[in-house]
Amino acid sequence: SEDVAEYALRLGDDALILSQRLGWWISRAPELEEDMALGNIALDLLGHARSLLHYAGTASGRSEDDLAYWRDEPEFRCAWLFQQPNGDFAHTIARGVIASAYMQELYTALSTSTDATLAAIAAKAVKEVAYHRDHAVQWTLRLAGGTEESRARMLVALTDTWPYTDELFRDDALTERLAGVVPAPSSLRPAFDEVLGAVLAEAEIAEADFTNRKIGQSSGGGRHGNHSTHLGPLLAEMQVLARRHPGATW
Amino acid sequence: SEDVAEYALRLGDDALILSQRLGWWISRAPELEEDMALGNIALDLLGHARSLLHYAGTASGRSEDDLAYWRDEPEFRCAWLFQQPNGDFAHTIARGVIASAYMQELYTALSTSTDATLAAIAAKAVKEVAYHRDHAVQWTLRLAGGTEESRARMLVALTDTWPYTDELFRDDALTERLAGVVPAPSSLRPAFDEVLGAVLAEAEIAEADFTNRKIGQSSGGGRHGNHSTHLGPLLAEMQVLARRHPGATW
Amino acid sequence: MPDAYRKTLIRQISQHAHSEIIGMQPEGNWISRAPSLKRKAILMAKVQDEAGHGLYLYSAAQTLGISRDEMTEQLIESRARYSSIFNYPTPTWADMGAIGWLVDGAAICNQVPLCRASYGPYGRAMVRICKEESFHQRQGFEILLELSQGTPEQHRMAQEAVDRWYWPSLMMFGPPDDESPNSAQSMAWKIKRFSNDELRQRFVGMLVPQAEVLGLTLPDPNLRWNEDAEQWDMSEIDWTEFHEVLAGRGPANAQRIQHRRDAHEQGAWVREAAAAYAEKQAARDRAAA
Amino acid sequence: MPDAYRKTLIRQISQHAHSEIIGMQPEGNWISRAPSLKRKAILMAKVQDEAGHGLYLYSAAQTLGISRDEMTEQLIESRARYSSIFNYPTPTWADMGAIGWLVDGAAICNQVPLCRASYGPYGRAMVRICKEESFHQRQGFEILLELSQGTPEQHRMAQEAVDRWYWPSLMMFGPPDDESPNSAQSMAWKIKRFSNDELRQRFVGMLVPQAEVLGLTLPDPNLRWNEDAEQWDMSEIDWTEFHEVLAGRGPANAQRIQHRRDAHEQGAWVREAAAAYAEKQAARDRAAA
Repeated sequence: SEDVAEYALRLGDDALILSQRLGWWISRAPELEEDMALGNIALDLLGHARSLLHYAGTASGRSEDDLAYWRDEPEFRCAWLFQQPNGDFAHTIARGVIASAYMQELYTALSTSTDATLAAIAAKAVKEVAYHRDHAVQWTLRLAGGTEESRARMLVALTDTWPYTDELFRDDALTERLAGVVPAPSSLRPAFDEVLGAVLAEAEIAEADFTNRKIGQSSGGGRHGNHSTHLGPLLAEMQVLARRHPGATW
Repeated sequence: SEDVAEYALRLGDDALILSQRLGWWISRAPELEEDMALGNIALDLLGHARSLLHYAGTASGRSEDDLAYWRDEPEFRCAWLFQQPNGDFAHTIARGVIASAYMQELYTALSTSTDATLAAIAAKAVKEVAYHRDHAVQWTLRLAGGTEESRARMLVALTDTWPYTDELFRDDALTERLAGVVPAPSSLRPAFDEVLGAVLAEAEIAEADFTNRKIGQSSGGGRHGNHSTHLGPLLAEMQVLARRHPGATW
Repeated sequence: MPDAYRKTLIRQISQHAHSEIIGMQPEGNWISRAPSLKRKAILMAKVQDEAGHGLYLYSAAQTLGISRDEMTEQLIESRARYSSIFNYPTPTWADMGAIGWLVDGAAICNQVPLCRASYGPYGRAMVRICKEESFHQRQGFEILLELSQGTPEQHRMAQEAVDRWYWPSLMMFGPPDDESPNSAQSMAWKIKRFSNDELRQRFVGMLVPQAEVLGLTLPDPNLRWNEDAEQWDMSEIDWTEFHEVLAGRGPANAQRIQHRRDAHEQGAWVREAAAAYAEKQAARDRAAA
Repeated sequence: MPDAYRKTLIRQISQHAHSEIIGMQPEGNWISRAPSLKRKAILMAKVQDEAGHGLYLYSAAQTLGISRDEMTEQLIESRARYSSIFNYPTPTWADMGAIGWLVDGAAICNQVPLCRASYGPYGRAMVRICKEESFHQRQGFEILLELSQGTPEQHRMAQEAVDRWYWPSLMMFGPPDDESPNSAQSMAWKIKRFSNDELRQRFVGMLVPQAEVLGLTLPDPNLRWNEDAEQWDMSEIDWTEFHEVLAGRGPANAQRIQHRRDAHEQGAWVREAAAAYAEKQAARDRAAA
């Protein structure tokens, strides 16, 4: 249905944009092992994006590439979290731990969807996302428990990234119409909170360490095409070559 | 003539690309005074670029915007120096001191060109470039003579930037055909060396502090359309909006 | 100068300064992508002017006994306010027009009376700022006019930007008079000379004929001149979103502060170098004397 | 193991490792702009493989008594060499094809004999690497084929990339045999089993029929099979540029080292954090034991 397509687009865009961000690290990571690890995660996410975009485009006869390269910014459906810049390694990890803990709950729930295609994509993705989450959790612990500098950076990174959490768990008309087919985003929150709470507890980080009383959760808007200022330049770079050669195949 | 147009294109592209780089600093500079100073320099350079591109396009009936927005990467004629990323503030200053010392000699010589338009553009630009050079020189001295950290950063920045110096002073078929109309790039070198030498002496920087025996001067290639890997993404962002609306006016 | 008056002035001036500085971001975002070199130059100059306004205003506040560092700390630690309007993103180029026309327009209506503010240094800063702001507003109008008369896609872009910014710009005048205690106090001290609602009426009165020239619609179906009341009737403002943004839950609150903090912190070594160098030079001069 | 042999091995293996690591950059440059998601995935995997090759090779060198840190320092301080071919920029997408087809192709010709190198750990690393490289070469070939059969603009892009990379790839086999002292020594030690010129001939012999399938021209008008000499006649290689690049004056030498150094230095705090954390964990485990 059109609703399922729109839903797949949201998930596909989340994965695509995060993959695009992570790809930057390849050749720039703090150690070779991380060039490989972040590259692996980027590749997995790109794989998810391709499956989801392929599915999203089926109804309207658009290919994954039509969707990735030929939509303008307001037609993208990714949440703000995934658009956030890489920042330093701590920012990438903070974004990663929130993103992967969310995706883990999402794909777990979705793997029993009554929509067979979504269920199959989710069942495959959930195994990979488990590795992403483990990677981000391990680094969260290392940075929080490493040096004074790394702990300070990790807290700044969490402070900067945390405001984009709520948007992931907001129900809206679309997810309500799809009730029974896809999990309500809000229903994923308790498990997410539990997992993240355990990680933060182990890292000896209290919520007050990274929440700013004056800055709450961003209202975001990505699900409806209202994006952060970071998305535009990312798309300009991602789409430039494809758009210079309309109709070409590669 | 076509040769003069090509020459104006080189100079225009140098100014345009450096302006595009510097514009990034506005809202990100180390202090408000620098948001304004770097913004001023970016604006001046953009002014030079517009005059030069306007002139370059006259013969072929192309506007400054046709040239800025609708040429692909290999059609740009900027030297590699101007394409270098902003890096930290020290890199911006290192690039700035080399660029402005070069432009100062160039525009001084060009202001007596037999080509009245080039002479007029250069005569106006040279006054502004004198300010750019002064700005970069002052910061070179401050960073080199400031703290241990700032001196170390300034030396790294010079090391990274220096290899793009020679390209500015290379004669080629075009500048030889234009002998008598424009200065031979190589003829600008002695005065440049003298100025830069004096700055480095005052900053107590020896050539060995920032030259790497194993890494010589880059062969570059910008004057003939062979660019550094930094130019592509810069153009993608700069041109994205204009290209999405072919034929539109703004 | 009574202490409460001084504090209110500092609060108001530094808040205004912060707004100029944070206000550089939503427009700065489009410098690299401006669609023509002429527009790029105009936009660059505008954002640079905002840095200048921030500087004047910080200086005016400094005359009241607060340092720029202190004010900067307050800003990046979210202890100081700035105009909430800058917590909205600028997704399209047309926002450059809408910000100029609507946001700068509203700012001018708010600020022109301040040029006669009772505290001299503030008043003088405001005279200069207002001159430049009205120039900016005209540029915003021109951007929208060009778009509105351009391709259908450009026209749509312009209308959507106006739809996005109209209500937030009306909210810039603050809550209705009957809910605005600070404002009443400021009027009593003559820091402020017109009420929120008076200024809002004046602003709408200015927009209506300009929108007609632009060929764009103001997104309020109930907007009309009421001959009897001699004022503009309009739909009731929905303050829910405004309060969300004020409470830090706007789309870009976190980003604005992060951006400013990053610039400040990443520039720390540069400021330290400049200070150390100046110190050494001074020592050398003293030794030579 | 004789010290001279050990040193030569370390030099050769670490140089190869550095080449893999630096070689990530020219292709990494196009990950963000790959023109289809499929190509993006293939390219990402390829560049990631190169990181993996670098890791195996560093490990092989470590067995000879040099640390990875030491090798990294040598690289970023320009005290170690890497394959000069990576000092050329990659201005177009077609370079992704030409690098795969020509550069990886030449690398394979150079490396296949190394799989039987007399030093075991190096030989075993090479077996794995060669398998992946020939996969990469086929992918490069496919990119060029797609472009060559695509739009006229794509075809031109492919031809230009082949023109750019053909001669540098031939230079990858090193100077002619009569000018290559290191090479003779390596052959004597059986680290190397074929001469530079032998490998170059073999490579050209592989390219000629493939170029025909691609519908692209190798940029050497004098290239033809000489029945009598049983070898390929070709134009003389112009080594001037090669020597310039070797001497550090290639287009991107400075950029390659800067990029690697930046990644290394900006990652220092992360590596320190990981080490400190591991140390704390170990201490905790010891205390608990």
